Amino acid sequence: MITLTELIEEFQDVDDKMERLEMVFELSEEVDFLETEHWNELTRVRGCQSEAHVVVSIENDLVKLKAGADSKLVQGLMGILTIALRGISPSEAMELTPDFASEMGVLNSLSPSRSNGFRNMFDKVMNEIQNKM
Amino acid sequence: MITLTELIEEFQDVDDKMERLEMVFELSEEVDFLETEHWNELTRVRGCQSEAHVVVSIENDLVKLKAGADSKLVQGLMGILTIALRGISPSEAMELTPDFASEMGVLNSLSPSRSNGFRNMFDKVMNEIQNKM
Amino acid sequence: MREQFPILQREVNGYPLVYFDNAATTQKPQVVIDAMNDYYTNSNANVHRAVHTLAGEATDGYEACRTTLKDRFNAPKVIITGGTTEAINLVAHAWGKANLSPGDAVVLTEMEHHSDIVPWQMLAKELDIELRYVPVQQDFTLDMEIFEASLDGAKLVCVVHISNVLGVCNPVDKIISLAKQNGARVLLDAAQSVPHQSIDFQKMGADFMAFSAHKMCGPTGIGALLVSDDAFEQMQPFMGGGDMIETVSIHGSTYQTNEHKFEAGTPKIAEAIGWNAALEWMEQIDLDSEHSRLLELARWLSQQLRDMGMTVYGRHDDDDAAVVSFLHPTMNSEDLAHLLDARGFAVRTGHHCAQPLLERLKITGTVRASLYFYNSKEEVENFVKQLSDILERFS
Amino acid sequence: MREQFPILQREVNGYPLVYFDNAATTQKPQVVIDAMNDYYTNSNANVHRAVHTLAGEATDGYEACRTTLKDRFNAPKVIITGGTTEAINLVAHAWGKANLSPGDAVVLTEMEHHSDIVPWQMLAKELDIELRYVPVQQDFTLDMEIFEASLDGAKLVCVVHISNVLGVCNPVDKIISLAKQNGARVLLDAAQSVPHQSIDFQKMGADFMAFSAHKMCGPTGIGALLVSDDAFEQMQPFMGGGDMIETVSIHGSTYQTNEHKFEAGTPKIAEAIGWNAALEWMEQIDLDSEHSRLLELARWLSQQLRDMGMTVYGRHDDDDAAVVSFLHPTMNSEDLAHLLDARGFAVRTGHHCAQPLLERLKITGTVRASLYFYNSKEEVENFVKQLSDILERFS
Ligand SMILES: Cc1ncc(COP(=O)(O)O)c(C=O)c1O
Ligand SMILES: Cc1ncc(COP(=O)(O)O)c(C=O)c1O
Repeated sequence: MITLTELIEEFQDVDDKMERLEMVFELSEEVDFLETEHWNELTRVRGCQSEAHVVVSIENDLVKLKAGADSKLVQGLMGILTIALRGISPSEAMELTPDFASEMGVLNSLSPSRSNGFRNMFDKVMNEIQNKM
Repeated sequence: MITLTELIEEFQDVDDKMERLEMVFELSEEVDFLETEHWNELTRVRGCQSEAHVVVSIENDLVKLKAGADSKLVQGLMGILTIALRGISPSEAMELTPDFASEMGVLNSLSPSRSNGFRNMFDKVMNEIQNKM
Repeated sequence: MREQFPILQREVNGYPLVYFDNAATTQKPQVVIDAMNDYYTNSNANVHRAVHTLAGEATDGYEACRTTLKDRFNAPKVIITGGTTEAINLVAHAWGKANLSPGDAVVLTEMEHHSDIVPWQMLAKELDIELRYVPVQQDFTLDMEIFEASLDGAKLVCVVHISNVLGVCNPVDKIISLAKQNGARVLLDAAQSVPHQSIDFQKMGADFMAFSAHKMCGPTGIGALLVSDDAFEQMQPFMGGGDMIETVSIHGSTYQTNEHKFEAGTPKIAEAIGWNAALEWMEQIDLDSEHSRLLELARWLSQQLRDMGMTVYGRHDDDDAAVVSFLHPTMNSEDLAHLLDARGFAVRTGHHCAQPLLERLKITGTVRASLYFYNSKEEVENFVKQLSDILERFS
Repeated sequence: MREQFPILQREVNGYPLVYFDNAATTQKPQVVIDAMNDYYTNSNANVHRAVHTLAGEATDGYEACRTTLKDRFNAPKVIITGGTTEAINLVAHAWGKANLSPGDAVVLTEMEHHSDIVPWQMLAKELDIELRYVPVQQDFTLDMEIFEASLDGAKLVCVVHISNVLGVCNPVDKIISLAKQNGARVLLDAAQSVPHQSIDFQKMGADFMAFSAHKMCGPTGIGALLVSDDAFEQMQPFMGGGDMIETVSIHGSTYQTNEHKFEAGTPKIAEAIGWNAALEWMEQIDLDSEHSRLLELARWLSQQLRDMGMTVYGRHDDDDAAVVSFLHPTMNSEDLAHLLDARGFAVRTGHHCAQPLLERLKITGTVRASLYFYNSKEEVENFVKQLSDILERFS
């Protein structure tokens, strides 16, 4: 399975914005999809232009993310976060910063409101991990 | 006595703004001064930054202007108007336009608010002449 | 014409910028940028009540904008505001509070921009007045029967001239004459019409007309409210401060009687000078022929979009504006806009500040392409081509 | 420094411009003009809620101004307004209406600018609240005893930080702590202090602080209101429209919870970008040493004026600003200003939007020379020289 570091490199190799967006689109497949019937006020990520929902759980000291959005790009960002959190413990997760998204050139290639959405998603996920530790 | 045409030429010969202002200052002497005890709401020229008052009368079919201001420059403008109206009949007066002031470069050398003041003064005088005809 | 707009030289994500977000704001010709530059470089000063040369030049420049607006729109009174939104709020506060009483009705339409809804909702709460919304029909037009019926007891009708979502031009002559027959005043939100049409304000007969400079080649931060003489007489001061007063003492104040009464504080000087340059620049545009050209493009674009399976929200009748709102059956609008941006196209998505209209249309947003003078046939054709590429690749 | 201000190259009536009207508005360094130019030339778009690249750049640029203001003034909330006047009116409407009841008192001072008087007079009429004016004493300072006494039952204290007529800096730390002890909120009119001092808003402890960009090297048409967190919580929306809402339906609307709640409509985008450039430019200025330098010049100028027989209104204490208001015993102020203008000097005359203060001083106006960063010792010396020439020639 691809690691975050590899993913960052892959993105950095791509110049064309549409190709980068295509890669984000594809990463939406990485998400453990949160079915829309589970979307509610508690799962909602605020500050996104479109609907975006996440649920965080901790199983066997591993972070598990379920997420879904009506935008494929947002869901792709969730996919990146899924990869970033894959196979790591809550305490390791707490060391993550949202910088990897800008290192990947993903935030640059998305609008500020979308980046804020990503930031809010990241913060919400981190908060929930902390609450559950 | 100096005529309006001569006055216009005199002003046009002068480049330095301060000299032109000095000439306006001196023309304040031409005014038949309206004593301050006669200043009231009816005599007031609106739109001037400082107090400016005029009274118009018609004697022997000649326009007579009495005026006063607490600014010497404004009173100088009144002096110019006095010269413009000197020895002419009400109906001749009605043919005057305020253009002579810009021809003299007086309005250019004064602020727009002051020019409006001149315009208001001119209009007030013309109105009163008309009312008295 | 295009070469007069320096931003059109720009590339976005490696592609030439194609700016189709004109209903949100338009680009500025070089003369407008230069006029503001020149002001700050040569004449910057505070206006009114000053003697020195710069202040005189600044005052002349500021007031010239008002004069140009008066001439262009044949308007008795022109109050300079921060934009359409502030202009409408000014009507609500300065006219509404002084002239509306509990139980009075204000007629709005479902087609209004939020800026022509929220001020009235706030006023309705404060004054206990009734708001009546004229519905939008299936064919994207106002229900004129309900409009007529809603006039009974109405004191004010607030209506958008051209919808920023649909491009639909409302029958304002009819609306105004019906309103007048019923003794109601009319506020026209002309934010989207003024950039495209010449309007004779007095002939049209509205009492208030609001619009923004930034949607008609002018700078941000400025707009205007045109007011009829008798409506102006009914307006009470809104914001207090410098420039709007005649005298101030600790026992009370008296106000200016002209438009300055509603322009408290240091005004938008550079903005007025920039806007004046924009208005003068627009004089050379043949608005009628530009209207036809852009409308043709909008019709062609709409047809292409429909052929691609999109739903288009609008009808593009002869008076309508070249605004094309559409939705793809499955693809998320913002995803689509991001992909278009990757090819240099600027379009807008979302609710366009017109949620009641979208609610009526049973949607939450659209993708909107809106055209202006500098947009070309080639750009529109290229848009269609890129869009179908994107759809092939991503949907 | 002077070469960074292009307007200083200009001649007025054949003489080099000497700009001494800085309390009215300041000149702009080239970087500020360039920033706005660059925005209109490369990034112009409407902000918020948009996906395309230009809109992203415009949003970043606009919000960067807010961030810079927050950092510079250590302010929890920064609402972008059209200027000081609009900021104060915003407090009156958004906070005042929601938090003041009939019989409540608002404390003002006789030193206030009309912008900090008229909004309260209008509110007092509407809400039936009491206004208490703290008098100005012979020595040009506030009567602090009366101030203390007036706090009983006061809900709000509105005070000018530095007088635009006198240059006097009020003891705001003391004013704020006394007000707080009495449970009153404090609004500081900082239009004249912010251009000259660094201020830590939270440390100082005021609830509201208003100022304008154009008086601190920034563009016209923009200013800010700084607000403490808990005062912010008490504010209700003022103007309604786009950008300030969360949702709108015909049944009612919900509002944003951050500063956008008070920024209805398309904001002042180019202006914010220009202001941000001005704020960044000011970072390199050593405000303390500039303050001392200008104050020295003001003291010297005042002494010269007195020696010429003028009356100077001001005291130029250590914290005061370099504002020199004066009157000639016989010569009309506007005449004097016209004559000075003939030699290139821009000074202001009139009531400086502070009629209650002038009434207390028993005058109707002054001639005012106010200095800023780019003014030099030579300019001030030359001013004195020309002034005495004028007096010899004309009085
Ligand atoms: C002390 C003071 N308060 C308020 C204002 C009003 O500022 P603005 O006209 O920029 O709204 C000014 C400037 O004119 C001022 O000097
Ligand atoms: C129809 C309509 N009304 C009002 C507005 C508000 O204009 P502004 O944001 O310039 O105040 C807009 C633009 O956003 C509009 O399209």
